[in-house]
Amino acid sequence: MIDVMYFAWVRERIGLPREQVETQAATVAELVAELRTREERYEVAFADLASLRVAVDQELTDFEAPLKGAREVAFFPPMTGG
Amino acid sequence: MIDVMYFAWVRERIGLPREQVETQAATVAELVAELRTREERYEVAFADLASLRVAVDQELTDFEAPLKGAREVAFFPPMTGG
Amino acid sequence: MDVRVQSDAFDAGAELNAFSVGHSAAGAIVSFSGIVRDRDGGLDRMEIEYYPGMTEKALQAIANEAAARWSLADVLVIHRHGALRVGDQIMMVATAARHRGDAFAAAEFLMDYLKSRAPFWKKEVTSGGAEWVAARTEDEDALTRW
Amino acid sequence: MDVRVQSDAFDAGAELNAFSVGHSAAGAIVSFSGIVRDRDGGLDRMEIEYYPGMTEKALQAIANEAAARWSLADVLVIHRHGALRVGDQIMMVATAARHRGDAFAAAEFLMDYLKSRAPFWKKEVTSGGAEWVAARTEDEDALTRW
Repeated sequence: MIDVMYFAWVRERIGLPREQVETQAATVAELVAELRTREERYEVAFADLASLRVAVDQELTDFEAPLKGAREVAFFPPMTGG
Repeated sequence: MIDVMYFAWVRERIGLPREQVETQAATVAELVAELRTREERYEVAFADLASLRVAVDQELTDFEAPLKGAREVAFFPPMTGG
Repeated sequence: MDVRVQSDAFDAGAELNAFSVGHSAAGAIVSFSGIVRDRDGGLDRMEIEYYPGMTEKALQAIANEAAARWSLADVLVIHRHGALRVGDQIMMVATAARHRGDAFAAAEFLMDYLKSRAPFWKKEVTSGGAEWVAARTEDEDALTRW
Repeated sequence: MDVRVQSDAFDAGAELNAFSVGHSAAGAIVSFSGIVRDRDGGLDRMEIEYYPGMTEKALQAIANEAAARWSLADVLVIHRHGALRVGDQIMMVATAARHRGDAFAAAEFLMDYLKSRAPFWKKEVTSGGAEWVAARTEDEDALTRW
């Protein structure tokens, strides 16, 4: 069981800010592949991975990052702070 | 007749902030040469021209600057503002 | 070192003065403040989303990195989230150092990293609709100089 | 554009806020403030001499040059003269721009030129005597980057 969080337009496209996901995915990329098969809104949100960023347990990482032991995965567009 | 002004340690060495000088000097360097012959305090103040800066009519310039038409010449050490 | 993420407004001048007090050993204080910019008169409000937990950690890490790279007496980072109006302060950073070069470089570094590495997302709401602000290539490129 | 040479103290925070108001089209505000630094606890006061007339003109020329080189909405320069104590504000500059890069570069440029080209001379008075602050080679060298 892993907490999956969505921010900004990823959150809007998927329609919720966070959910618990039962998964055996070994990497973020595998988790994304699973989510994309769920419903069209996931397919739309994850259509272009180059426009997405990912954090595992609140650390910025990439889609090849392993999920072993991870409690929280977050997907969001590039940051626009400042 | 030209107003000659001194700032910071140049003022302290010469002992006054400004004076009127009757001169036919064509350049700042000629004026300095005249002043140095006056008294020892001028000789001391103008001993090392590399450590001095000069402004003619409130514009930073160099010792070769002409004095024709100038009303005000100022001598001072390198600036230390900020 | 003081890092704050808040929805409340803040007074940049008062923050600058509070930050400057007690830094008589430092001498050089640089501040950057960001204000919500009008979009040709059409902006109703800006909404800033963040990632509670990660955002604070990311800002602290950026501040720590600045303190490791330059000789700094102190660092201040304040960033707001929530709904902001034109003219509102979005955020500010301030750095105190003995030499102005360190204070300037660290403030620019903080801003560059904060722009592209701190989890904040801006949405601009106009009468015509709402749009997420796109990340700028220049902002990402700015990181390569450090 | 506001350039002031004064013996009176000023409130850097209040100046920053007053400067920021009305720059909602600019968005990015950078400030630098200089504070009298303690010299290992020995500084009694700092005395700043200036050249009335030339100093104001030099600061204005430096501000004009910054406005010509970068896209700025506004520039503020305040520099004090006379006797100052440890912890007193000596001076400040502030720049407002649409892009932070312009605001930062212009503020650094203003500081570099103000350090070495504006007619101010600092004297440090300690219990051991008084000494004119020597110009630093680094400050002169800093000008070559512009």
